[in-house]
Amino acid sequence: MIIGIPKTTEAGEHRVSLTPDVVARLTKEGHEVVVQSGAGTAAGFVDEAYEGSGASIGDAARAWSADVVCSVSFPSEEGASHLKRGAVVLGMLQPLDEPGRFPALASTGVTSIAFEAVPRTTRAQSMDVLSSQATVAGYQAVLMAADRLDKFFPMLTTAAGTIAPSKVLVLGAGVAGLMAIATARRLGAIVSAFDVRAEAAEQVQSLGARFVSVEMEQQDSSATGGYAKEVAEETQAKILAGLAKPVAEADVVISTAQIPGRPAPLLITRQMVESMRPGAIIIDLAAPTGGNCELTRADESIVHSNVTIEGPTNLPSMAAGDASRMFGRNALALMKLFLTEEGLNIDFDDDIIEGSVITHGGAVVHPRVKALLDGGGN
Amino acid sequence: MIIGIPKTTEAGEHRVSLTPDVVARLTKEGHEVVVQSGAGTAAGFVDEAYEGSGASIGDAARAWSADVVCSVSFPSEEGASHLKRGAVVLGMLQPLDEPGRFPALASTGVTSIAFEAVPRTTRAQSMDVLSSQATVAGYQAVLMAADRLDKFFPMLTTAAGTIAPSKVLVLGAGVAGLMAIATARRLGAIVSAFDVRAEAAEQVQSLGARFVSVEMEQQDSSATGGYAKEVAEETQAKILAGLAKPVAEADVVISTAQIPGRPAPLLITRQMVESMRPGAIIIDLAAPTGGNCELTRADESIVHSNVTIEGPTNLPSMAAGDASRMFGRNALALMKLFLTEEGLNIDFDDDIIEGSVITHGGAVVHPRVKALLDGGGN
Amino acid sequence: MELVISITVFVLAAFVGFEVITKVPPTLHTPLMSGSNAISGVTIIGALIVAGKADSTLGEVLAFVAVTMAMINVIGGFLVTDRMLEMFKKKER
Amino acid sequence: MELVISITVFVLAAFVGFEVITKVPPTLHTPLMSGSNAISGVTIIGALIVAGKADSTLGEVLAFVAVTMAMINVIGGFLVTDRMLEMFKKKER
Amino acid sequence: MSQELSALIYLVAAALFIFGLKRLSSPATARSGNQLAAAGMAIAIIVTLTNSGISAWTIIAGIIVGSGVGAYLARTVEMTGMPELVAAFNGFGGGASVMVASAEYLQNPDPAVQTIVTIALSVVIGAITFSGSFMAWGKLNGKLPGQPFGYPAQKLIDPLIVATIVFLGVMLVLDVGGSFVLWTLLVLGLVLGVTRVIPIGGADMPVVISLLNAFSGVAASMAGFVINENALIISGALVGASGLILTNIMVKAMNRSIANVLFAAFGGADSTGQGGTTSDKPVKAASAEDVAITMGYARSVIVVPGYGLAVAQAQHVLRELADLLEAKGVDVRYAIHPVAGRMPGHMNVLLAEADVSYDKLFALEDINGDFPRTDVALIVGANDVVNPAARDDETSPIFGMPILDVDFATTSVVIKRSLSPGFAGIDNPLFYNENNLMLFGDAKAAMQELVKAVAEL
Amino acid sequence: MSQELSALIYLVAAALFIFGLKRLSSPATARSGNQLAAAGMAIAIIVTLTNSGISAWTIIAGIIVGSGVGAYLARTVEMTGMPELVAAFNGFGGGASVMVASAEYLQNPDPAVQTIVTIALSVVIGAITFSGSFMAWGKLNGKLPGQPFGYPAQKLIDPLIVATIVFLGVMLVLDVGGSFVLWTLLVLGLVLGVTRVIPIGGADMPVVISLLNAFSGVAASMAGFVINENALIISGALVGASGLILTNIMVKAMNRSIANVLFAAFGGADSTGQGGTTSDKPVKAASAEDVAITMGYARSVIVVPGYGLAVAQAQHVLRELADLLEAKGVDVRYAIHPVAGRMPGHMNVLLAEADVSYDKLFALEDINGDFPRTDVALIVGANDVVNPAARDDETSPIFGMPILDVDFATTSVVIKRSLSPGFAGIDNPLFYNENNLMLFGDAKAAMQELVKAVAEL
Ligand SMILES: NC(=O)c1ccc[n+]([C@@H]2O[C@H](COP(=O)([O-])OP(=O)(O)OC[C@H]3O[C@@H](n4cnc5c(N)ncnc54)[C@H](OP(=O)(O)O)[C@@H]3O)[C@@H](O)[C@H]2O)c1
Ligand SMILES: NC(=O)c1ccc[n+]([C@@H]2O[C@H](COP(=O)([O-])OP(=O)(O)OC[C@H]3O[C@@H](n4cnc5c(N)ncnc54)[C@H](OP(=O)(O)O)[C@@H]3O)[C@@H](O)[C@H]2O)c1
Ligand SMILES: NC(=O)c1ccc[n+]([C@@H]2O[C@H](COP(=O)([O-])OP(=O)(O)OC[C@H]3O[C@@H](n4cnc5c(N)ncnc54)[C@H](O)[C@@H]3O)[C@@H](O)[C@H]2O)c1
Ligand SMILES: NC(=O)c1ccc[n+]([C@@H]2O[C@H](COP(=O)([O-])OP(=O)(O)OC[C@H]3O[C@@H](n4cnc5c(N)ncnc54)[C@H](O)[C@@H]3O)[C@@H](O)[C@H]2O)c1
Repeated sequence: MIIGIPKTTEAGEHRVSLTPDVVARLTKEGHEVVVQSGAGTAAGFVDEAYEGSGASIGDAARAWSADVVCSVSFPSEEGASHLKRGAVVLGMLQPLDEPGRFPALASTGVTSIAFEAVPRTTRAQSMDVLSSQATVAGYQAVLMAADRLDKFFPMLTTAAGTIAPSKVLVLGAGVAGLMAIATARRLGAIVSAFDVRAEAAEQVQSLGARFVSVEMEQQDSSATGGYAKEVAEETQAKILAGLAKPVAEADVVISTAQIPGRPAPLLITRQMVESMRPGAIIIDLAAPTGGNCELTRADESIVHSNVTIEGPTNLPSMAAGDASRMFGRNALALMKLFLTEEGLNIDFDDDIIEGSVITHGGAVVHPRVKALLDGGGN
Repeated sequence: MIIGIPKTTEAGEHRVSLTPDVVARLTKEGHEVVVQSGAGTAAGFVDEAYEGSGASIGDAARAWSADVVCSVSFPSEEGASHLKRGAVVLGMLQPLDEPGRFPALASTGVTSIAFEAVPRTTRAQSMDVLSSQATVAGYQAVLMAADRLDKFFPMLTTAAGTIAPSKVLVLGAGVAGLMAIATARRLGAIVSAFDVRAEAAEQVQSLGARFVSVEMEQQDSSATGGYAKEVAEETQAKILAGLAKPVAEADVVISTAQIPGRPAPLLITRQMVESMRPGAIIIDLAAPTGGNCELTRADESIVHSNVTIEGPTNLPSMAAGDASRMFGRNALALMKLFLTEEGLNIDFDDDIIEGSVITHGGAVVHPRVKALLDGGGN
Repeated sequence: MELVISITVFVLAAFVGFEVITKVPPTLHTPLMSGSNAISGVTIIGALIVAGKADSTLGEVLAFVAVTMAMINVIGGFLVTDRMLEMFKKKER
Repeated sequence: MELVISITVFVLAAFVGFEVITKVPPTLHTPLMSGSNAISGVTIIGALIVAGKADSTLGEVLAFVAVTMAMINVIGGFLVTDRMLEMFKKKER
Repeated sequence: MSQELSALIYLVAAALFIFGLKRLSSPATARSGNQLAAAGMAIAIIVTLTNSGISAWTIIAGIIVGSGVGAYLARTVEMTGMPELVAAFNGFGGGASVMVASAEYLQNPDPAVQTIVTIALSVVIGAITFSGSFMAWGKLNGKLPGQPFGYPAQKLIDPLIVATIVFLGVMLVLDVGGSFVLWTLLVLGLVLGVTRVIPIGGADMPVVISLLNAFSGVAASMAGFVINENALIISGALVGASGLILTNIMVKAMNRSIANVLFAAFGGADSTGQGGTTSDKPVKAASAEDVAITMGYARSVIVVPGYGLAVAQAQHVLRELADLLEAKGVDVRYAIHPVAGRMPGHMNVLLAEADVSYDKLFALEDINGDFPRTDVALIVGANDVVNPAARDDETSPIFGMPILDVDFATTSVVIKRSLSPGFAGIDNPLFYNENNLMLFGDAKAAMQELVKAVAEL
Repeated sequence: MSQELSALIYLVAAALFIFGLKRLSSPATARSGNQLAAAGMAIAIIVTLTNSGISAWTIIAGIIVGSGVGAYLARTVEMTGMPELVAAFNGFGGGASVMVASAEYLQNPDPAVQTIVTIALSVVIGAITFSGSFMAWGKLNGKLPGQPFGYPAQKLIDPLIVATIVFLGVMLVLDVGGSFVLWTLLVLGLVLGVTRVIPIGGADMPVVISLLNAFSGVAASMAGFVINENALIISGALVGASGLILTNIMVKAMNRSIANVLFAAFGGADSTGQGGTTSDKPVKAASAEDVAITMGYARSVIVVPGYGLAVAQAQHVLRELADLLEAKGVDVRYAIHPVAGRMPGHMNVLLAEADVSYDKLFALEDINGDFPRTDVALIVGANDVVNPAARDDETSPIFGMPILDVDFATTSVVIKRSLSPGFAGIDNPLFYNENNLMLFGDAKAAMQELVKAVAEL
């Protein structure tokens, strides 16, 4: 089989879908890998490295017209035009956020697989791109905050006085949130965190941080694959009331709360921002889905009453090297499900394939995306 | 006495010389403090905060014409024009790097005190601005590197493979270097460090890092107040040879090696940069005195053979809040030496005063600066 | 007086017994029990003495049974303890 | 035989002595020494017995001295030990 | 040989017993302790033979038969059969005391009061030891039912027997009733041994044997009183006292009391161990001391940390434990499963906090092959990541997830609070493995105990 | 009272001695142990008086005088004079043994060989104890020179005396020479006590007293042999054996051997303690056990970390120690000096690594006032930052630097490897304070020992 690695054209995207170490495994198994020239350079993987792993370097057309195209994000218009009927395209295709792009993709006759739709089962953990990229995002968010903050994270007792440690508040203790907690703790900050899911408290404490408890109904997420649900209005009010004090006291807030396919919950109001000290920072990782802060604007840095609100939408790209390495490993694990010696074997009996294929045989097959397209909502 | 806090006009300088907590102590002791409007805003201290500490807000002229003017850096031209004869000006005046500015200052008849010239004795530790600001710089340098690096600092074993920890090399284990070591270790990097002073090895190891030993003559710095001396040519060659491998293997190099009043020693050649992996980063804190890397340019970010070389000259300003807090404490300790109830008491019998006063009574009095002005060199 | 002296000896020996076993790890419980069981086979001495002066057939039979039983206890006890303890040899490094 | 029994008793008592003092923290060295010194004043019993049967003047003098010395040892020993140990009372919380 | 000399030599033998017992209580010296005691016994026997002469056929025959049987049994028994054999040996010891006292009585049917009392004590205690030990033997080898049980009349019978024994004892002291009383005492002792031991469960037999062992020591001591032989008095008292202490230690290690062991069948107290079991299959619950010995004498230990380590915040204690083991020459490594914990890299963060060197951390693929060559796998608060079902059971919901093959190690030890499942919510067959020990408890508390226990090895 | 009964009561007294000694070896029970032993003694004395009657004036007078003197001395002595008083008491005990044996001999001037041997042993050992103890008393209270010294003939005299004693002993056994031999032995014993003790340095006197205490026990035991009284034999043997063990423990705690203590004056071995002293002033070097007790029984401890903690990388062990102390109910806080270590915030970094909570860290200005109310200040590898010269000595180069006032705590304990100075290169008067203990050693190793010792409290 021929596997193509196209170069991402999106602005600010430095990642590459497969790294040379993964390519080496594929070529060893007899597959042919075509890398679009320069595809990995921004992530620190030069063309020579790919050649060293047995890949050939080609142009965009060659990479996009492979049997299996492994992309970071949704195929560009140019890329899509090269796609071969019957080929497989995989990547972070944002099926729930941007379902409208899929009918066109379906018409090219490719089987498209979205990493976001991979079910979060135990077996699928090694293919869980959302987790791996959220890991990077949580880490990067803390570094961004620490770098930009006007004070130290750790406590320091020096001849020039004692510097108090910074207070970091993490909202949403999913993968990114937990990683943010761990990183901020490493740097010596006093960390507390909040989440709506019942099991989050123990997990937060398992990282040595304090859980902010808000008197409300905790969610049991075991039925929803670990994801949170939108909360009732009454609960929302309780949350906002409960967070008012912790937010006001925080030097840094890192918010990561998200609900798949829905706008991010509002956790920080304008008023709460204004209650913060001059120089405080909010890093809103939920910016892509609207942000947890009322003032967040995606990919912008807002200063409101001396508080900075960052809305980065692609933090993993800031650590493109390791982010790509993890992405590549995930992609390899997923490709193994359908890449055989003889050819492609898309087996819809496999719950991972069934859950993650969006278009197949010329049609949109994913029920939830179909429902969205039919205007049925979630 | 009236103490003035002027606003710094230099580009990229966010610090303020005295913070509200220090001002409160001065006003409590009966001094009058005049703050130039907006002087602390960039560091997170708004005018209202100063007023809350008993200071009055005024314009530049009022601040500069105080009895004691506490400035962050050398007086601007405008500032100098307001200076009162017989007043005291203190700040980071760079007496050895820029001696040429002092004759003009002397002619205004002020007593100027340079923090850089405060002798590094035990008693003077609380006035040691170099140390406090180097502490901030070392911390900030690591955050800058971690934020910009394309990979994680810590090791992570995840479902998407095991991420190797980053290797950080610190050159020069003075105050900034030690802080950089500590911060990088906190983030989970594998840290090694090098210095020419004999006692540095133990200090590096006391932070849990590895000391890079180069076969050479170690310096005993006890005679030079803790500072290093320039090394002989032969030793220099040995150092470069010894550092070749550690530099080539590093993901991040943070260089801090400096020699007071002399250009920074060369520790990283162009060739060494080229031996590094694509994506590696060098943060050269010695940029103000020429840099430890051959390619460093002050306040610029250079990319050479996929390696980024940063030459920040004012990292403390990036954590302006805490940097100012520490600066202010240092300044307060120093001012206490000559601020009395009755007035100013510049006592040249005090070794700290003797060492740090550059101009007094209309003349340049500091012997080393005088020597430099007379063209006598160091 | 003889009895009092015997009691004195008994009490002192009991003190020694109490003091000697202070903190045994559970894994040694069985071997220690087995070993001290073998020591309690010291009745063999009594059996031998009694056997030496037995004068009736009944006495002889009793003596024979006593010697046999005590000897089983002694020999078997020490040997089986040794076998148990063989397993404790520190694994070679 | 009497001697042998005495030796037996001596040996057993010595074993008890060895076993009883296993690990004393240094701070207790002095009080422990002082306390066991008081116990060694048990010679008082011997002194009293001898005094009871003394029949010559010399014997009486010796007995008197023996009782006095032993009594100093006993009374003084226990009291001074007690005073030392008073200092060990755990400070109240 | 003069009486004095032989008495002195007996004293030496007794001293050897003391030294032997001392050494028996530490793993490093236990074997030599047993040998010392055996040497003491040999000396005592030789002295006795020298004095009384190998005159009687009874002596020669008894020695030959006894040694032969004893040696044969000891040599041929299976490892698993050892406890029951010890019970049997103990029974023989008790029997011998009965015989010695009886024989002495036969030779001197009208002794002084104090002698008859000691004879009676020797006979009764010896008889209880004899029958009780053989009951224990039967329970352990399955010839008698192993479960604890009570029978209706039991509450009455034992007290009745004891009362009768006391009454007969008083008769002896008052010098009423002749040999009949003694023989009745013998029979009552035998009966009491049976009725007292038979209701106790098989799992508690080790404690019973230990207690009967103390009895047999006392019986030997009484025999010593009878024939006025200090060697017997000393050794018997030694065994009696140390046996009592040992029983107490054993009972404490089970978190019980002696009374609870002896009379548990009445109250129906549960004797199957701690832990809220979710399954009926048996698990081996170990004590911290057991685990400490297992690890302390191992060459290599692989630690598998899991989410429970994080919950307990036990990373610092873990590191302490590893340091201790390494100081003892044990090779300690950490196996990090890719999804251990609740976030990617959770274990790395945790172990970095405890400053565990990166060289000691191994990813799954790098260490999995080493488990078969590893003495102990210590699983701390992990569950799913060591669940063999993921490897072996195609029907398991987690089938296909790579796991750490801890079950291939010589011994696996799991520290967790209960048998309840982990994140995936499924049962873990590892816990029921033959070579797996469960150390129940909060990871931090349990490892603090481990640290203590290892330090004391 | 029948002989049997009184013998049994003596046995009870002996048992009380045993329990007393046991309890004396742990701080928590020591006082009650002493009281138990005293009760045992009271019982023994009463029994004796009941039996022999308070017939003779000697008994009444002796008891009154002895009790009065003993009680007076014990009540009035200064704390610091206690060791010498113990020495004197011990001497009296030895003297009493001499008297008892002598009196017995006078009453029965031609005893059996074995009796004369025990009499001789009692006399010689008692005499050595007597004179030796009073030498020790003199050394301790300064009436005799305290330094260790040797005199030229010493190497000859002691062996000569010992040889003579042995020779005279053989004469006694062979039954040649009469009372003259015994009195000569008495004198020789007295002389040997003097010549043997006088060259030993005052610092080693506690060990000497302990050894002489063991001697006095043996002397009492021999007196028991002489008058054939088991109570004396048992108690004497008890004291003899435990005294010997105690001596050994003391000597080991000083890292010496008994021989080294007894004969150090010959070799000129240094007996002033470990550590490369840079000054001739005396410091108090403590053992880990001492420090453990001091801290374990404290209410509050303030830890002052310094550069040495970082060099030794002992932060994790420090945290362990603090955890242990807190578990014992001790309040533990950390005082962070602004310039401790070698970089700003060095101690924060270190303690954060060991995960010490920020709430427990206090800056100089916040905690300095608390030292006078603190039981123990534990200074780990710090030096300059606790140098009182910076506060008190205007001529000091570091005068004016704020320091942590650890010298105001009830006790300060400094852990470092030697008395060598810190960064500033100047001597630290703290080390020579009356209430300061030095625990010499690498901070990590020393604290590991501390952890062990505290755990065992
Ligand atoms: N790493 C990730 O990124 C990630 C993310 C999400 C989910 N997961 C899932 O999480 C699981 C991780 O496996 P794991 O083996 O680390 O954890 P696990 O299977 O969840 O088991 C953890 C065990 O720790 C025990 N425990 C909890 N608190 C304890 C305490 N204080 N002291 C002692 N034991 C305690 C619990 O048993 P007791 O209650 O009996 O004590 C529990 O069985 C996997 O199923 C993985 O798929 C991982
Ligand atoms: N914090 C800063 O920013 C900074 C910067 C530069 C200089 N300084 C200066 O450094 C000093 C700091 O004071 P300090 O009290 O922390 O340190 P210090 O005065 O330098 O004393 C440290 C002590 O630690 C002991 N030590 C070294 N290694 C040890 C080990 N492995 N185990 C046990 N003890 C060990 C040394 O004594 P032994 O050799 O006897 O063991 C030494 O006396 C001050 O004088 C300060 O002015 C501070
Ligand atoms: N099967 C697996 O092994 C597996 C793999 C990866 C993640 N997961 C689990 O899935 C869960 C979700 O992870 P994610 O990071 O992808 O989630 P996410 O990115 O969808 O959301 C981030 C977090 O925001 C929280 N959140 C949502 N609404 C909130 C509100 N109103 N207030 C506060 N917090 C709110 C969520 O609970 C979640 O923890 C995690 O708990 C993780 O453990 C499981
Ligand atoms: N008296 C005090 O208490 C006090 C206060 C502050 C600092 N100090 C000491 O002063 C020393 C200097 O501190 P600094 O940070 O101001 O120094 P600095 O900024 O002048 O130099 C930074 C480091 O670079 C090193 N260096 C110089 N030439 C080098 C070369 N060729 N190769 C490698 N390294 C080289 C120096 O040794 C120094 O450690 C430190 O060791 C510090 O401990 C003492």
